[in-house]
Amino acid sequence: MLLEARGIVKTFGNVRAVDGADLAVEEGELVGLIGPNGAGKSTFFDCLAGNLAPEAGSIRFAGLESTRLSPDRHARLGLARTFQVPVVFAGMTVLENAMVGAFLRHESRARAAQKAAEALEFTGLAGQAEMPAAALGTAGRKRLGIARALATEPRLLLLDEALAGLTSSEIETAIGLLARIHARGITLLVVEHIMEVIHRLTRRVLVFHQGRVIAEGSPAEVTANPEVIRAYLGRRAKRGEA
Amino acid sequence: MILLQLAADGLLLGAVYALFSSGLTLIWGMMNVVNFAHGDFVMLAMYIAFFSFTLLKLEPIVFVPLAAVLLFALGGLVYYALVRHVMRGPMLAQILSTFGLALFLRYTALWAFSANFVSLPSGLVGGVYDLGGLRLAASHLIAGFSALLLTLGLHLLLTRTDLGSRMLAVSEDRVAAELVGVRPDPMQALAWGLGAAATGVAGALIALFFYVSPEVGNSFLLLAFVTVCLGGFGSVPGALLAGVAIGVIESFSAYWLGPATKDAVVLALFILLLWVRPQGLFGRA
Amino acid sequence: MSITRRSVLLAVPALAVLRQRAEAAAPVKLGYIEPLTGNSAAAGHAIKQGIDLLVDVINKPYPQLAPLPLAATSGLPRLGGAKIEVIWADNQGSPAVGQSDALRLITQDHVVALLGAYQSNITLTSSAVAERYGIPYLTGESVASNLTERGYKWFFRTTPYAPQFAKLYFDFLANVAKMGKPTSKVAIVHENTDYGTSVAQSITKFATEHGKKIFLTISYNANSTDVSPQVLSLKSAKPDVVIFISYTSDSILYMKTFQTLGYRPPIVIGDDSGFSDPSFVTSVGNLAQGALNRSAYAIGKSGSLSYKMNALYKKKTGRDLDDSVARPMQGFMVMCDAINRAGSTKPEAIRAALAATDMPPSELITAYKGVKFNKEGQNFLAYSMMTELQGKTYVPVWPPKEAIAKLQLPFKG
Amino acid sequence: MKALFPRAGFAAGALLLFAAPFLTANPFYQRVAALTLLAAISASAWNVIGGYAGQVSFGHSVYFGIGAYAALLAYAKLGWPPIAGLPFGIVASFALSIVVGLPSFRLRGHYFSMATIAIAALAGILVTNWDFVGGAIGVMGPARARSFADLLFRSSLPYYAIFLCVLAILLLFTRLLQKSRMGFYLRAIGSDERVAQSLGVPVRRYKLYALLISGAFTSIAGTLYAVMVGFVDPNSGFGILISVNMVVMAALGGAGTLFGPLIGAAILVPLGEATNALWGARGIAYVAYGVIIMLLARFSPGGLAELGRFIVKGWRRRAA
Repeated sequence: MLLEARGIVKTFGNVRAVDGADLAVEEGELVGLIGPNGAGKSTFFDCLAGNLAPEAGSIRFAGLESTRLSPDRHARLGLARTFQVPVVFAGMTVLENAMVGAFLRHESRARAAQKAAEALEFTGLAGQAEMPAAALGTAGRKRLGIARALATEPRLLLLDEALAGLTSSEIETAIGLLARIHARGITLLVVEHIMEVIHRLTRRVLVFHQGRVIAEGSPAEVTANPEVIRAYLGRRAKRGEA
Repeated sequence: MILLQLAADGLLLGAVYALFSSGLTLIWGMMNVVNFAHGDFVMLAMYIAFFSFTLLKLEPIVFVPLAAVLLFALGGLVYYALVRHVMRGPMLAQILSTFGLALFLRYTALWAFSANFVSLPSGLVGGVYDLGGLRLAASHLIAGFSALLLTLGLHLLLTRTDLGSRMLAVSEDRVAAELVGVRPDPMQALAWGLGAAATGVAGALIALFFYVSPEVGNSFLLLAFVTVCLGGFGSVPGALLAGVAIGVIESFSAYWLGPATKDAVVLALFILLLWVRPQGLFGRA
Repeated sequence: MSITRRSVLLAVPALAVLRQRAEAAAPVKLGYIEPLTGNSAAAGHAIKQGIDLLVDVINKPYPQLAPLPLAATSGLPRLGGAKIEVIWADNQGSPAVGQSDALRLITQDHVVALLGAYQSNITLTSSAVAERYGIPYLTGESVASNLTERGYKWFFRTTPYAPQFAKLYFDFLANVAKMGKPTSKVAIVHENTDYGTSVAQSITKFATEHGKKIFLTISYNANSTDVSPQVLSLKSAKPDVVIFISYTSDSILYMKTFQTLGYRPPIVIGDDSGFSDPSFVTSVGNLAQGALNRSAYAIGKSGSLSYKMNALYKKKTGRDLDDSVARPMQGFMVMCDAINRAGSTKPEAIRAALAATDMPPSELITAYKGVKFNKEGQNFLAYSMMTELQGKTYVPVWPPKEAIAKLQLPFKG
Repeated sequence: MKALFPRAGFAAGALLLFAAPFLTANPFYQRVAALTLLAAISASAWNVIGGYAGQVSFGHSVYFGIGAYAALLAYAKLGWPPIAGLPFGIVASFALSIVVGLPSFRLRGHYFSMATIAIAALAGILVTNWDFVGGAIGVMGPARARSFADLLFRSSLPYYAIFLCVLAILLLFTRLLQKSRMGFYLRAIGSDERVAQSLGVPVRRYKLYALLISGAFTSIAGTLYAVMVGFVDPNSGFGILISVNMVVMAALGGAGTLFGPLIGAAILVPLGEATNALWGARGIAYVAYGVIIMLLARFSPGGLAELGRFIVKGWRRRAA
């Protein structure tokens, strides 16, 4: 088991954002994590990556107890992540952005530059390498987020809505990219809103609702699950009232 | 009796701090801009009060609103001429611009009004009340109650009115606000104007019992920063609570530990508190 | 003194000749460093006005000021009637800026001597530059005792300094005690920059050396926005005498807070500075009746030099001349007189003339017993008296010889 | 950087820096040049943490004060030449960074800035009330040079030479840092801490490194100041204006760029001296100073380095 989380709880004030969530990801898998807005997916993600410390439960990554390790220790162990809002290091070029990731395993500047260039090549950003990162559009920023994470040479990549806000043709490219990343042997855990993406990419999906996993299985199984439908519909019904 | 007097003095002093800080916190919270010229806004308001009384023979009931109106205009002007152009730039550009503004205002005042200390005649708004040995100056009481009123007013304006929610919307997400049809520039100019107007009221009231000089804003500024930070940026009620807390702590520590160390006590507590609670006393996480 | 007299006497018959030469003589440039911005700017500007007045007095004939050196003539007679020109520099309240000022005045403006710089610490750093360049530096205003303890060759001070004030206060209090008023419990309330701290230390040191104890010492920040805790401390300790070493803003606050908290110490002594500032008298004079002050200056009787000088100053500024302006003016007169006596603008000649200064009281604006420097450069005839705020002015009340009004105790507030 | 400072231009600039004060025999200009370099040292030191790592400290005067006091206390207490206090200042700055800096790193943005203001103000108050270090009265250096080691010179040229060496070392160091992993990490932290950390940057450790370097060099600047001026008191050592000046100079020239703080100092120090010399007597030096700062911020928010880059780029485009 590459990543295993048990009974994770995280509260904000009175809100139990994550409420006893479990998860297990095997090396080499590509797992999807879906759920309605406000289900606590992002919070759960932050717990997995070390950005938030859960109040209860334990997380093991690559055979190590990692519950309370800092995000940078997670990165060193081989867990990389992207963020929902695609932030770039604005004062740097695209290449330099990726180099920040590459420096994790290569102290020499030349080596880091080479690795970063590879990551850019892989994500299709090689042409923009010398551009200021701030000049990139949403799609470019998302890709740069992935390139940066790849440059840390991770075993597991957590992608937080890497495709949200993209046009349909950009989504096509992105799906191709994710498939190629997976093909390189990197385990992927993908939080996604767009069902289509999940259908095409993953073989196993977890459905998150009210802070815990309520269903698990193939995309087809999950979408047929009445509890899942209720979770999504209930949400929609409530929104309709409001 | 002395302890009671100390507590009362501390409360009133705290109210003055809150009064001083209300405009600062408004501007700070609304647009994430630190106004280094805030102390000098207060200074200008104090001079407005002083000159309206000495030259135009205006009473406080007239010159307090007058200061508010003039400062409102100044705030709007500063927004359009300066802040608008730097507020989305790096934090350092904002600091640079308001710092330059502070120097400009302070030393123009020095040049125009001279460095002499002036003050309004004491007893302009009534004398001293003696409540069984507890002595309170009317001017302090007025300032204290005005601090309460001003806080309440600003708070209601921000939370209960359409205008307030629009201003908050712009402060939270400029682009989103624009999408739903709120034009950000007038809203932010208004926020600056309001912050400055609150500052105007504060300055005119403080002038009732405090001396006026071009450097006067400086003596309050550090504590105003602490007040705003403790209260949580943008929280007017937070600034009131923080101001009062600081006033009382200062009053007692000055009496027990010596006045030279009272600021040290406040600052040390402030630093420790931030270390423990990095988002301030009343700030949101 | 003889030299001065002679120069005045000589000048009168030679006036016609001098007038011709005056047009030719290059002006004598003096550098003056003052705080013209920052917390002490009010004091700096007041001094500047006083000095500007003196420049006029020296450069134009003012025969009505007769015993005052250089008044009757135009310019410096022994330098061919050369005019005095003062180059002003703002020290911005910073010791480093004061140093830059000194250097600039010496090397850019080629001043022949320096004066200043109000704050003792800036006088300290700026005079170090003058010392390195071998340019005379005279302070008529800074009172910290360490200034004349450095063994400097080019440094002179005309004003009395901190230990002398301590003596004055205790002599005065001993006299009050003889009148049957209690004076044993002396409290010192001082602001905590170098001015307040050094004067407080001098007073405490003097007291211990003379077997007296200071009852209570309160140090506070001059930028305080509130002084009521201090006043409450005093109120509960009940000292007989409170000596305030304060700047203007805090002095004003103390008087207002006395009123608010309904407390009045029996005897209040203000150590010059804030209490002498005309702003203090105009803004809280009515709350400070009976406050005592030290002063080396009193307006004096009609017809006296000090009285005439005050009239001129008042005409120019609308305010009465006070101690904190009169002392620098005195220093400036001494400097100009020395340059005149030197008959040269060579630094060494001016220094020698300064060192040989011997001015009698009759030629002084201030109440000093004369001006004569010891080998540290301190005027050992410097002197102050006690004055009391009665109505709108401070009047001398002690020692009896100088008194023109009766001492009125206690402090009325 | 490469675009703005091609090798030839860089060499010319360096040469100019070396030669500048020798071009004039005027002692005052020489002093202004020396003061410029001194300000450039502290602004460049601030730049390491404030510019590159984006932690806008308003409390750097505390390091400056430590350095200045270390120098003059070495003289006043031990009778040593003031410059001998340098290592004490550095060690004290390290201690301060660890004890006070480390806990403050949890704070973000304005909270960090406010905490640093408070720390410097607190240090000022403590020193004011601590008689051993001279309290409010301050500490004096040697009144006259006892030996060469006291470094008391009438001319400012020796100071200029010393300051230039220190500045050169600091800039060289910064340049190496900029190219190394640490430089990338600091810039990443300055841009977005959360993202940097997720990429494996040990944020707190690197912030501490930056503060250690920055604080040590600021303390050196303080020591050099004390050696030159020969006096320090709480206000001239710990005053908030000292911190603000560092920030303003770096911001003006361009924070997070190698030469930005030097450019800022080279503009503001002579400007300050010039306004003081021209209008100081009328007390309006600061009015002009304030207006100029405002205008610069208004029309070039990214600092002059950015403006320069922009101009160079436009010029190249036209040339091409």
